[in-house]
This record gives sequence, structure tokens and C-alpha cells, in this order.
Amino acid sequence: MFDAGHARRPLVEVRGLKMHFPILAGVLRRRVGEVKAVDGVSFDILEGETLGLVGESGCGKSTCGRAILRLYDITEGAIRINGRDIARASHAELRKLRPTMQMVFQDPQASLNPRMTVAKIIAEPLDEHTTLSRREKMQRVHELMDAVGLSRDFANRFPHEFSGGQRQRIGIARALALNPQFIVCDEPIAALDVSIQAQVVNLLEDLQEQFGLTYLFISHDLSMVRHIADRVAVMYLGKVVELAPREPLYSAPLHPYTQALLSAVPEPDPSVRSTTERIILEGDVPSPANPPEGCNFSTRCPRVMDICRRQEPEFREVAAGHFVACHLCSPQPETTAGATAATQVSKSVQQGE
Amino acid sequence: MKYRSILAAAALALASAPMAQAGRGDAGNLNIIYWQAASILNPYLSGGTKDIDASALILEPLARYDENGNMVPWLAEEIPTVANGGVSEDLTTITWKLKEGIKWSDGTDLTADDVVFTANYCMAPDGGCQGLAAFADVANVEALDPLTVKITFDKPKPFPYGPFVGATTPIIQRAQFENCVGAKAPECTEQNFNPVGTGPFRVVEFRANDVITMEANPNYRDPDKPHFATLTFKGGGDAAAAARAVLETGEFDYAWNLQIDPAILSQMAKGGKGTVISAFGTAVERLMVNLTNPDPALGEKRSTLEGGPHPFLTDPAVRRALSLAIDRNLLAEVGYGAAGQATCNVVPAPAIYVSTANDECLVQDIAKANAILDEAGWLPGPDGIRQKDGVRLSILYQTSTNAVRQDTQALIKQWWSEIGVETELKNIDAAVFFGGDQSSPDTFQKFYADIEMYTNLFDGTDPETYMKSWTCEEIPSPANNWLGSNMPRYCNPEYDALWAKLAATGPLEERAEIVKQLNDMLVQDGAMIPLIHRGRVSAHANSLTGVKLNTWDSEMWNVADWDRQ
Amino acid sequence: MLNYTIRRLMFTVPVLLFISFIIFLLLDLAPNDPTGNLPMTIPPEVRQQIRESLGLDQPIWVRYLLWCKQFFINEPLNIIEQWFGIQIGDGDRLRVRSWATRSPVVDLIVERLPQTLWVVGMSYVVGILIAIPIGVVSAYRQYSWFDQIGTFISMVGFSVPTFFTGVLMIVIFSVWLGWFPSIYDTTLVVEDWASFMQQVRQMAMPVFVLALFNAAQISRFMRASMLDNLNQDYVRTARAKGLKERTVLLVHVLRNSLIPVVTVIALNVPQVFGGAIITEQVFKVNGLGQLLIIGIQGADIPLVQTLTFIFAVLIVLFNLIADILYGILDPRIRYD
Amino acid sequence: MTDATVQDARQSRAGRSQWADVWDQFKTHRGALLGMGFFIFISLLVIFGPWLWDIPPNYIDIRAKNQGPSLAHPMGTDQLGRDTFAQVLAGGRVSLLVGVTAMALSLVLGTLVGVLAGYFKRLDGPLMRLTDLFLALPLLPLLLVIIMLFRDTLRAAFGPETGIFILIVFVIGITSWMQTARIVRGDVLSLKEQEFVLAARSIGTPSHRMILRHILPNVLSPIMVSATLGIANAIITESALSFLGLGFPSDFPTWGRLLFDSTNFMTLNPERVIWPGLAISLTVLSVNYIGDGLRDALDPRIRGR
Amino acid sequence: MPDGAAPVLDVKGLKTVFRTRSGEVHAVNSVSFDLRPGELLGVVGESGSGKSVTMMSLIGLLPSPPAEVRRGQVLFDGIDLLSADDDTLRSIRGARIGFVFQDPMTSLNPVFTVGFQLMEPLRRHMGMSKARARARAAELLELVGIPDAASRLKDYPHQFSGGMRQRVMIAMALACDPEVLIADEPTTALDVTIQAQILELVKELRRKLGMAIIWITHDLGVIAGIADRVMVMYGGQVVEHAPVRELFENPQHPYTRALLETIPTVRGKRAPRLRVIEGQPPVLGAEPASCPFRPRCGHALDICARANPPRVPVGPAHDAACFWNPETGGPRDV
Repeated sequence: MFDAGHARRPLVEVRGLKMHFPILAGVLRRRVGEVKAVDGVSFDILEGETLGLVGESGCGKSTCGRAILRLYDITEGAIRINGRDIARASHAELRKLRPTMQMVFQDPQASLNPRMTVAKIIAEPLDEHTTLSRREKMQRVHELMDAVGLSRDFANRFPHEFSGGQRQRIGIARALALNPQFIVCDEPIAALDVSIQAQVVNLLEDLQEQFGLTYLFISHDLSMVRHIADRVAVMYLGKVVELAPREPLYSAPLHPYTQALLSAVPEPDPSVRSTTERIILEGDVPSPANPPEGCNFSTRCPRVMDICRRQEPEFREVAAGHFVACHLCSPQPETTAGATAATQVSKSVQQGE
Repeated sequence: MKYRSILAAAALALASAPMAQAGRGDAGNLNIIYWQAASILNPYLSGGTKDIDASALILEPLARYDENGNMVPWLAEEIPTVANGGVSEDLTTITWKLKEGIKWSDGTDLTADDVVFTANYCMAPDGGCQGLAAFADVANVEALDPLTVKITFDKPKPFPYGPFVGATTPIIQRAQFENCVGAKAPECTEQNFNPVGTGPFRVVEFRANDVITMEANPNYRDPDKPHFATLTFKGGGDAAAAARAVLETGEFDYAWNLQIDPAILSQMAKGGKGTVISAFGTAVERLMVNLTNPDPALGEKRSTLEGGPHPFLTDPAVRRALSLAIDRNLLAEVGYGAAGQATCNVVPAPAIYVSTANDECLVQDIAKANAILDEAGWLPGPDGIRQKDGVRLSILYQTSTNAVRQDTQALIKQWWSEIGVETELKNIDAAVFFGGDQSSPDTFQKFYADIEMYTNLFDGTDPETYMKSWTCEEIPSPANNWLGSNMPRYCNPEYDALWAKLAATGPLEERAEIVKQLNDMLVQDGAMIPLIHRGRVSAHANSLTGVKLNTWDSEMWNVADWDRQ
Repeated sequence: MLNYTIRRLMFTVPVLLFISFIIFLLLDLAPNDPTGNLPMTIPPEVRQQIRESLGLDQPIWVRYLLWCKQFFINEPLNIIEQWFGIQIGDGDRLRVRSWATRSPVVDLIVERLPQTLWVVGMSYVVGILIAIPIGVVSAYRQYSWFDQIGTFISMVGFSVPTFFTGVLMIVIFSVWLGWFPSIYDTTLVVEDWASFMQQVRQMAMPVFVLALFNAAQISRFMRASMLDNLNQDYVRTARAKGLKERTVLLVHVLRNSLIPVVTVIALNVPQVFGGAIITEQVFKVNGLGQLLIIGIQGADIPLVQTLTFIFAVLIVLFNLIADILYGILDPRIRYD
Repeated sequence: MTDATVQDARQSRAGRSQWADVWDQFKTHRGALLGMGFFIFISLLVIFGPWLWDIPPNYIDIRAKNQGPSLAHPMGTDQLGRDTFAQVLAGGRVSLLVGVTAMALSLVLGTLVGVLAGYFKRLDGPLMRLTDLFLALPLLPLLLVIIMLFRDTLRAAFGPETGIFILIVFVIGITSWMQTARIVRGDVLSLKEQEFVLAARSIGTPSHRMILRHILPNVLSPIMVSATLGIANAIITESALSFLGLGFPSDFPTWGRLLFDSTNFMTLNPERVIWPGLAISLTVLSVNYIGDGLRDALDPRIRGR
Repeated sequence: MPDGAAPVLDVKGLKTVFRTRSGEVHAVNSVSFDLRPGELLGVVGESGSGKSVTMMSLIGLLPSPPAEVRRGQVLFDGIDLLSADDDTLRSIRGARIGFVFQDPMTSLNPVFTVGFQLMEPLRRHMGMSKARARARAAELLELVGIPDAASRLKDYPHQFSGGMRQRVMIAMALACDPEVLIADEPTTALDVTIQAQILELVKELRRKLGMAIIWITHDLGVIAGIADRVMVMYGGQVVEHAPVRELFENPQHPYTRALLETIPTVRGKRAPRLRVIEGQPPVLGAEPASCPFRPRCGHALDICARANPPRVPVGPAHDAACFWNPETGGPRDV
């Protein structure tokens, strides 16, 4: 559908997903507004691919990931995984669907129950959804530990006895236990050291190949996403502002936010560093409880136009598989938006809200 | 009437008692501690001794009992008798003459109207008067003239000294309480806390359940009395603390009702600051024997006559053995010290009523008790507990919560175990045990136990009403809402007949003879096992003079005579 | 913050009504009887009449509704009248009356408040003043001898009942040494130095005994809270600023540690009013606790109902105050 | 940073159960170890002591009343000549048993309420108001009511001592669970936000297993600490009940009752006061130290440091 | 940056040990470096490499127990900080050596206003009056680019966003014009766009104020952008030390090399597969007798198991602690 080259079917379809958390205030705790954590997000994830979801903290990317697995009761929108409606499934139905969709969490320390042994943690999904005997379960746990590169001897240890990378392997093994098709990886490497990040990312890639997994890879680390993702979606303040296959996005980002984000990533090479100019964004991300009128990015956008403050840009396909929500990319105004056009340099540091 | 002569002698003795030399108010402040605090100064609205004693400092009756139990005229000129014409020949009226010139503390005169009002106040319906018992059978109270009151009874009263005699029925002022009759009585806080009286003191400040400060009544009839200018009547704490305050720290001059371990009390008395005093009245600590069956399986009929007799306590041998196994002298020594004497009688005083027919029990004889049980066929079972026909001698023994009572229970349990009787002890909060709440299973009236222990006594010197307690009609049962004082459920027509005879008999000696017979019947039929003749124990500072501990009336009866050395 | 307060306040109304009903029911079911303490010489029929005169034979819900009306409408009006000396309505309102003293319960409570506040309140304050430094030092020098001894003393203070420590102190300081009176004089009016000293002397022992008990608990809380905060990042920041250790400890750590402790302190205040029953009994400080125990022993149901309900109100109120204090002390909550 | 170092230090050791770890940490707390030692000692003493010291605690030897310590009566005798040592031993059985069972009951109640309130948002309000209610209840009248309502039934069913024991444990239990409930609720609320709970949800773990497997084990440490304080509290409450005359039958010694009974004999027979007082204080102290040690040992932040 | 100037800070043979219940952890072993006036020294390493512990040891900020500085010398303005008494240290901390910590959320005291916390060092070290300190605090906030500075002094930390809080932390560290600023992972907790803002700010402040900075991070990208010199730490010791360009162009230690290869970039060529350093970082239960990187090293030699390599010069101002010579692939002559 998006990628003409491979006619792969979408495994996950998300349409107009909204996740609003009510703000209760006043004497009677009435609903006075809502935090629009996720505010109308649509995308597909094709079978066997990795969709990267990037954005800064608070942009709603983790909420989006959790909402897709119905860990929250969503406000609006449709989610279909493997053709089955997730958004409106009852709790019993949902429980039956759980084995197909799993999650790997950000904090490997916090996502493992400190009072359970590794074997118990990995076996928990098996306890819930299978009727295997103890021996069969143990067998499966050992297989999984092999698959994620953990020594079988560790089965009876507790999470706190492991390093961060090993803990994340345990988390991955747990997610794999039920042979899922789709795994949401919620910042799986954010809490790990550089040398360990690579181990985990490679492991995820190997597993994808081995088991034909589909990933939604949520991260704020643009360079890692570039490495692992086939397509990338950029979120800002509850909305996807740009979605494109990896290469076009990194080489020719269209949305000013994507451009700024990419330029802000420090380059581990002093020689490259001095030759590129950086876009320094002003101020902070507005509160999702009170997003700005028009385009969400209009308050910080270096190329803001009048229309941006009035009208919300449409999320549209501007090139094959390349979606952007920006007035600069609308067909009407003059625009040859590209990487070169976006190099507006701010020499001095600009601050303020 | 001999009775009259005794009283006259007593009155004389009182009149000739040495008076302190000093004048009114020059002994300073008198500090009294009552470990139960006074909550009200109107004795008609509270039956508590603490309240009656506190109000006795202010309010006075027509006649009191002295420390020997003799009646002495107080606000009245003399004690009315048949001999002096005060009591009518048919024993249905009594006429009191007030002393002249007695003034209330507000300066107005005491009149017969006040006396009449007092009677009406107490007898008013909805008033909840606690002294009502004294007005039993009173048909009418009228003022014949400003100083003369005539009380008419429904029927002949051989002992017509119920109303206005003793601390529970003093005279209150009509002017003050006029608007407080009946249902309104409880609402008159000002009056109830600060009554106008004829007594030696009047209230300065009343703090309920805490402390009362008083000053000498300026209109008191004796210009030299009281010797104390002010008085503090402090309440709260416990008996040991009160004893300590008088005997050890010397902070207080007088402490009341020091029911604590005699060893501790004598240790404290060594402090040298005060003196422990005691006196005996009519109080007897006794075991009530349940003659009906308290088996829970009986449900509604539990501990009632309908429930049938008690499985083993109806056996005279068992009751006698139980009584013989007890060393009453030791109980007295351990629990009461100087304030307790072994007794085998229900009526231990005054002397003319005391029977000697039961003195067998004064000496403990476990061997004999065992022999009696063996003889009656109660033989030790495999566990050492005696039994007969499948009935085990197992007793549930209840009483109120009180350190001395629990010691007594422990001792008796041990002695009974020596004669092969098993005992289970139970103690119940006093407010519940004596509370008469019909929904509670733990009241002494319901008696859902085999044996219960408490003290009973009678006011004044006449045991007539007291002896009525064990007639058949007094048996508590669901039918009368458990209202009744015959806890043992003792029902003996002979006893009832004898009591009726007492009620109709006038001469003191004859009355005494009947009372002794009644007493012996109760003890010998095993309705109760008397243990200890209990006295009152109080303590006063060594510097305090004039204290005469009185068990027949309020301890404060002669406070006007108290002085500081 | 204001909204939050108002909301919590509104929420307390149904809670209080419910609590009042439960308390009423409970006390009514209690087997105590007001005639229980009358002498044996009063015959059963008279007792029954007394019970009827107290209105005990009415159905329970009638008594509850009457009591509610009294407590929620009449008594507040009476108090307002007394305080401001004004007359509202005909002024001839019924009062909740104690059965034992036949006087309005509210008057009794007002009479008792001063000594309770003085002695029990003071002991609470003293307890806090002792506890906080002990808690601070114990935490700062964790496992030092000071900490060990502090722990030991606070545990002894916590574990030995006050009926024992109280009597022990009386024996030592009143009987043997004669320093302090063993009986509290509630009528003492402080008007000059001598009477002030006397007041101090008579307060010394009960205040000490209770303060020890209170300090024991609070110092434990303080210590735990300090330990929690000592490892925080901002403490490191304060040290990195070169602040004196005293400043770091007493300004930065203390303020943060106090937040939970102040809540605990506020939540325990209601106990100040009712919890010192035994101490008041031992030292004859006839305060509210002693009033309660007398009421219970004498089955003075209106008195006990009112007192316990006032304690309930205090507990709910101080729950609220604790929440608000939390907000005041912790700006993160204040602006929520 | 230091944490990471330390965690890794542990990793080098062989795999071992978490409880072994806790025990390792616990061992290093001297006070806790001493407390544990004393507690075990006193428990063994009161359990087996009465078999070794064969004077029955209720045996009255009136000629030997109010005696000081001697070979025949190492702790002296009371005003009826009962042997204080035997009474302290027998009283300890009851006091400790009351402490442990009442604590267990209050923990079960407190944990139940706390977990339910923390886990199910709808139950939070009502349950916390219930907690307020219990905090506001007048203990004494409550006691009287309960004793009135249940004494006979329990006595008939279990006999006098066991019946009143159940009653007292019940009363102490239902009047002391509120603190635990509050603490546990707070912990559950924050646990609910932890990722491993989310992880379990993503697996589809139903609520009851979620609570049993993930929530309960992780609120163990505040519960443990409440537990140790609960024992102390129960022992003291039981003594206060004796003070008010609402406790066990009078011939059934407990430490609280012994202390109360002997308070008045303080000047006459000071030794008598010391023993039960010492027994209560030291037990509470040791239990508290155990609590301190457990808190440290169960706290993963402190463990290993 | 002046190469020959006398160092403001000279650290020699620093060793710090943590005493834990399961034995000692040798967190920092024989670390030596110097810091010259006005330069920015980057310190790179993974968690547990000892970089933060080193810096905190310098100035006595480690809680003791469990930490204990065993050996070494830290010369600052002629004073040995390790042997200085607490008062001297306190008068230097915050006044002449400023600190910025990683997590701006927890490093500010939540219950005091930002103004109060900013004024503390001013009043303590400069003896300013309240009014003067307030004015200066406002200036400082303005300096770090917080708009409406004067009125924000009354705000509490939670009212600031993460980036703003880190600015406050920087302002606080700079309050007394320190000669040295030690920044411990100051941008790790921030988003990239905010990190970029902070980096710009620091660059500008350096230009304006000219203090020497030690910048601790695990992100080589950040270092590449701002540092003059870089020190790479692993297993509690310095494994390589070089001017920034030299280090990136000519890394000598296998760990540095692996690290550089591991990191994916957003620009340039995308590697099909990431290079991985196998294994886990070491835990030092004792003073290392062999190279701590040996178990994970692809070039380990026999000698690496027998001795802990010393730092040897491998180029101009460039030293590395390794027996392996990348040019020859064989052992280096030591």
C-alpha cells in the first residue's frame, strides 16, 4: 500500500487514534479539559517491517504505543491488528488476542517484577495463555533464554542480579514467549549504555528475522531508529507530523520539525560537526492540555507562516509513501521544500517560551 | 419503746461531744479527695455515694444516723416516736417539727413548705428521682404550720423513718427548685450544680466530675462553724492515688473509700502524714448461689424458675461443702485488712440483728467439706473433679471487675479445687454487671452463671426492706424485665410468711428475732454464702480533727465539726 | 488549592453523618446502663423509672434524629449565643444533656478544654520539640551511639504503658523527692509568678510522661523521613554549592523531611484530645479523656456520644488539615 | 552510578534466592540480629519454660506472699503468693500469641483494604472513608458491644480462654489495621504505575493474579514493618484492656495485666514491677529492631550497600 | 586554548573505593589528569566506568561511608583538596568549583523557590545582602537565557520545564564565577532539541566567562561538538586521553575504537549491522591486576591477562592504556 516494492499487507492499521486524559478540576471535580496525549494518529504497520516512532518526551509516542495494545481504553479511533478490531474488543476478547501482540518496555529494571525469578517472569505469559506442563514450560523458557542470549543457568536468579542489558533480554524473552506477531518496543534501549544498546538492537533485528516479527519501535534516539526502522513516523505534541520510508526521511526531511530534530542530533565526528549548521528551536514543547491554535508546531517553527497559526495542516502524502502535515508542503503555496531550504540558522541561542 | 431510748442516748452523746474551740473559718482550707468525682450536687438525681457525700456538705435531712447507727435529730427538733406522739398509734403518720431559726445559705428561712416541696419533687412522675425508695408507701406530705410537717402513709409503717432521714433525702429549697419539678428536673443545671442548702458550706464553683470549691455558709446556724473557710472537693484518679495523696504526699486532708490491697495501705500509712480509719456498716460481700439452671441450652428459660433447679447447687451438701472450704479470715486479711471481718451472716449489723447460728463456717475445714461431698455421693472423677450421675461439679463464678474481688476469686478457686470442684472465673465491668440492661447477658440480675459475688447492704439501721429482697416475688425473670433483687431465685413460702410478719411487727426485739430467723434461713438454705463483713476505709491527715467515720450516713455528716490542729 | 479544600470539605459532610450514625448505633447497643453505678440500695423498680425518665425507652431512630438535630443545629446556635452574647430565636432550645451530671454536654466539654489543651497539648508540643532534633541527629548519624540510644529510649517510651511510667514518676518525684504535686489542681489560676511556677510544677510530670510517649513515635517518623531525604540529589546539589553542613541539614533536608512528619503530627492531634485517658487518670488532670472514661464507666451515653463524635469530627478535620498542610509545605501539590 | 556498580558486584556471585540475599543483609544489622536472638529466646522461653519451671502460675501459696526474689521464687511472688516467674512465663505465652495473631489479623485486613483501595479506583473512595470511620470509632464502647455480642457464643464454642482470646485478638485486629491500609494503598498506587504491572497487563494477566503475583509481593516490606510494630501495639493494647478490666479472665496472666496489677506494689515490692515491664519493653524493642533490620534488608536501594 | 598555561586542577593517582556489604568495589583506580584554564575537558565512559565518582571524589561530595578516597592528590590553586579540611572544601565548592548534575528534576530542592536556591551560594560565599543577591540571581537567570528572570525567582522548580531547570542549575553553578565548572551528564536527561539549546548556551557562556569545564557524558556526539580534550574512562581508569579531533580521527584504544564504531549516526552511511562490544562492563572487586577491558577486547594479547597496561604516550598530547598497537596489530613497545 505504501511501499510499492513489496506488496506486504498491513498487519496493524491505526486510524484516527485519539487518547485523551480528562483534566478534572474545580470543586466538583468536573472535567474542564483534556490532555490530548494522542490526538488523531493514523498509520499502518506492514507485516514484517519495523515502524520507527520518534519524538521528544511528552509528544505521546509511548501513549500511542500503549493505546495500540489497548493498555488504555482509547478515546476515539480504530485499531486493527491482523484484521481484528482491538479498539472495541471486550476484556475477554482482548485477553484472547494478547498472545499476538506484546510489548518490550523502556526501563528494564522497572518492567521486571523484582520478586520473581527470571524463569517465572518469562513463564508468566505461558501460565496465562497455555496449558503446558511444568516441564514443557521450563523447556520453553530455556529455549527463549537461548534465543535472547541468556545463559540457562540464570533461570533461577532475580532481576536485580542482572545488568541493564541482560534485563532487557529477559523482557524481550517474555515478549516472545507466546510467539507474537507484533511487538511494540517502547524505548527499549533508552536506559542502556551505548555498548549495550547495540547488543539489544542487534538482538531485536535477529529475532525479527528469525520469527518474522513486526515491530513498532518507539524511541527518541534518531540514529538508532534510522538503523532499525524501515519506515519512520515523527510525532510532535500528539500528532504524527511526518511519516516516510527511512531514507527519504533522513536525507530529505520535509517537515521543519523533523529538520530541526535531525539537526539537533550531535554528530560524533568533530570534522563533520564544524561543517554543518544547526537549527536551534526556541523554547519548550507546549502543554498537550492546551495545544496552540492551528499547527501544533507553529509556536516553535522557524518557518512559521500566518496560515500555520490559524489552520491545522492536513496530513497528506506528498511523495510515494511520504506523508507530511505542513502548510509548507501544501501544493498551493510556492514550495520546494527540501533539506537545503530548511537550513535556517540561528546563530545566537534563542530562548523563551 | 427501747428504740427511742437508744436514740436519745445517742443524741445526748452527740450534744456533749467536745467542740473545737476555734471560730468559723479560721482553719483555712480543707482538701478532700474522692477518687470518684462528684458529677452533681442534687442527691435526688444521683444515687452515687460521691454525689451524696458532696451534697451532704450543703444539704441536710431532718435527721441523721450517727457513727454508731443511732438516729439523731438534725434539722428537726427531735426524733418523732409513738412515745412522744410524733408517730401515730396506728403507725400511719409521722409528724416532724423543725428547729427554729434555721436559714438557707441565701438568708431565707427554712420552712415546712420546703420539706413538703422536697417530697413532691421526688415523688413527681417523670422526675427520675433516685431517692424514691425512701418515699415508698407515702400517701401525703403536708405542712401543718411553718415548722411542722406531717407525713401520711398508705398503711401502717412500723419503721416510718424513710423520708428525710439520712443522706439520700435531704431538704432542698422550694424557692430554688420550684420550676424544676418532674421532667424539668434534669434541665435545671444551675440548681443541680449549686443548690442552696442549710449545711455548713455553699458552692463557689462546681466543675462536674472534677472539682468543687466551696466556702463556709455565712448563714450556718452555729456561728463558730464550720471551722474551715473554704473547702476543695477534688475527684478523679484511683483509690491508690487518693491514699497516696493523704498518707504519703500530704497534699490532701481526707480521702474516701480506700479499697486497695491492705499491704499497700499499711505501707503508705507508714508515711506518717495521715491515719487510716475504718468502720463497719451493713455491707456483706457474699456469694450468690444460683438455685436455677443457667444452662445456655435452655434459651429463654435460662436461670429462671421455669428452667428447673440447678443440677448440683440445689444439693445442700454441695453448698455446705463450698462454704466450708473457704477460709474467710484469710480472705479478709488478704483483701480487706482492717476493713474486713469474716462473717457467716447476711445481716452483720447492727448488733441486735446478728445471728450466731451459722458460725460453723468461720473456720475453714477442707477435710470436712471433702467428707460431706464423699458422703453425698459426689466422688472424684478421672480428672479429679467430683461428679455424680454424669453431673460434674464445675462452676462458673462471676463478679464485677475489681482487684480485690479478683484476688478473692483466685483464692476461692484454689480452695474449691482442693475439694474437687472445678471453677471458671469471669469478671464483668461494673457498669455492665450492675447495669440491669435487659439486652446484656452479663447483668447480675440475669445471673447466667452458677455463682456470683458482690456486696449488698441496707441504708440506715432497719433491714425490713432489705430482707424483702429474697421473697418469691422479687425473683428476676423475663416476666418482670429481670427487675428483682432475689438473685439466688430463692423461693420459700415460709420465708415469705415470716417476712410479712416482720412488716407488721413493731417492737424492736421481736423484729430483731424475726430478722435473725430470716437470716438463718437464707444462709442455711444455701441461697447465699456470706464471706466478709466489709467496712469503710478512709484516711485523713494527722492534722485533721473531729473526723468520725460513719457507715450509716454520709461520711461528711459531721464536717461542720472538723478542724485543723 | 482553594477548590481542593472546598471539595474535601464538602466531602466530609456525608462522611460525618455516616460516622455519627455508626457511633450512635454502637453506643446504643453497648451493654452499659446509666443505672449500673447506682448503689445497691436503690430497688429495681426505681432504677426502671430512672431509665424511663432518661428517655431510654424510645425507639433508637427517634433518639438518633433528635440527637442529630440537637448536635448539628441547636448546640452550634447555643455556642454562638454564648460567645457573642446574642439571642437567636427564642433561646429556649433543648440541650444535649449528660445523664450523670444533668448538665449540657457542651458546657462540660468547654470546661474541660483548658486543662486538656494545657497539659496534653503542651506534652504534644514538647514531644514534637524533643522528637524532631532526635530524629534529625539519629538519621544524620545513622547507627551511631546517639542513634542507638535514641532508638532504645524511644522504644522504651513507646512500649511502657503510661499507667506504669506515670505511677513511677509520682513515687519518685512526689513521694520520695516531694518536688511535684501528684494531683493536678484544675482550679489554679495563673496570675503571678508563684502561681505560674505552681502551674509549671504540676504540669511537669504529666507533660513529661506523655511527651516521652509522643516523642517516641514522632522521632521514629522523623528519622525515617530524614533518611529518605538524605540520599536525594538535591542534597548533593546543596553540598556542591558549598553550603555549611548545618544549612544543608537544617534548611534543605529538614524542610523536605518535615512534609510527611507534619502530616503525621496533624493526624495525631485528635488523639491529643482523647488519647491521654490513662495519663489524665493517673495525674488527676481532669480533662476530656477523663471525661470520656467517666462517661463510659457511668454509661453516660449522651456524653460519650457527643465526645466521640467530636473526636470523629476532629479526626476528619485534621485529615483535611493534614492534606492542606501537605499542600502548603509542598509547592508541587499546591499548584496542582 | 554507584548503584550500577554495586548491582554488578552482586551479579558476580552465584545465583541465589532473594531471601538468602535478604538474610545476608539482615545479618549485617547488629541491632536486628540481637533483636531476633532475643525474640527467639523469649519465644522459646515462654513456649518451653512452663515445662521446666513447674510451679503453676495460679498456684497460691498465701504464706509466701509479697516476697522478694529467692531461689524458690527467682522473681518473687505477688500479693497472693503466686510465683512471678511462672506468671511471667505463662503471661508471655498469651501476650506473644495475642501480639502475633492480632498483628496477623490487622495485617490481613489492612493489606486487603489497602490493596483493594489502591488497585481498584472505584473502591478507593469508599474504602478510605471506611478507614476514616474506623479511625473515628470509640474503642471502648466498641469493645463493650463486641464483648456483649460475642462473648457467650465464643465461650460456648471455644471455651472461656480461647473464646476471650479470639475476642481480644479480633478487637485489636479490627481497630489497628487502618495505618497498614493507608501505607499499603499508597504503595499500591505507585506500584500500579510501574512498568512491570503494565507488562503483566500486556500479557493479559487478570486482576486477581495481578494482585497476588505482582502487587502483594512488592508491598511486602511496608507490611513487614507494620507487622513488627503491630506486635508491639497489640501487646500494649492488650495491657490497656487489662487496665480497663476488659481483658482475659482474672486468673489468666498476661504481661500487661501483671504490670498493671503490680503497679500499685511499686514501693512495697519493686522487683515485681520490673519483670513484666522489662519483658514488654525488651520484646517490643527487639521486635522493633527486627523491623528496622527487615526494612533495610527488604529495601533494594539499601540492600548490598 | 592555551596549551602551556599552568593547570587549574591537577589530579594525580586518584583512587576511590566503595565499601559495600558484599566487599569493596574499586570504582576509581589511579586516575590522573589535569585541567587548564578555560579549556573544556570531556570525560566519556559508560555507567560504572568511574567518571562521576572521579569528579565527586575531587571535592569531597561522595557520601562517606560507603565511599572512601584511598590515594591521590588533587591540586587546586596550590591546595591539595584531598587533604584539605571540610571548611576549606566548602569554601571552594560552589564558589570556585561549580557543579551541574545530570537530573535537573531531582537536583533542585522541590520545596524552595528557584530564587532562594540561587541566592544561597551568593550569600554564603560572596556575603551579599539579600537584595543584592536577589538582583544578582536575576542577572544570572537572564545570563542563562531564562526570560522574565526577575519574576521567575519566586517560582518553584516544578514550575520550570526540564530544559529551564537545567539552565537554573547552570546559573547556580556559575553564581560565584567559578574557575572550574564540573558538569556531570548535564544533558542526558534532556531531549535532543533541548540538549542542543543547552550546548549552545554552554558554548556561549564559555566565550563570555572563560572558566574551565569538565564535561562528563556517555555521548561521544556531544563531546565531539564541544570538548577541547577528551578522556575516555573504562573500568575505573583512564584508557585513552587526547585532544578531541585526534581522538576521533585516530583512536588508539580498542575500547574507544569499538565505541566509535558502535554508534549509529543520522548522517552519512547507514551500516547494515551495528558493531557490538560483546559482554558486560566489569565490576572491580579488587584493584585490577589485568586490563579491565580484556574480556571484551577483540585484540587481547597474552600480556593483557598478566598486567594492567599503564597509560603511554601514543601521539602528541595523546596517551592510551593499552598493550596493543593498532598500526602493527601486535604488542606496543612499552
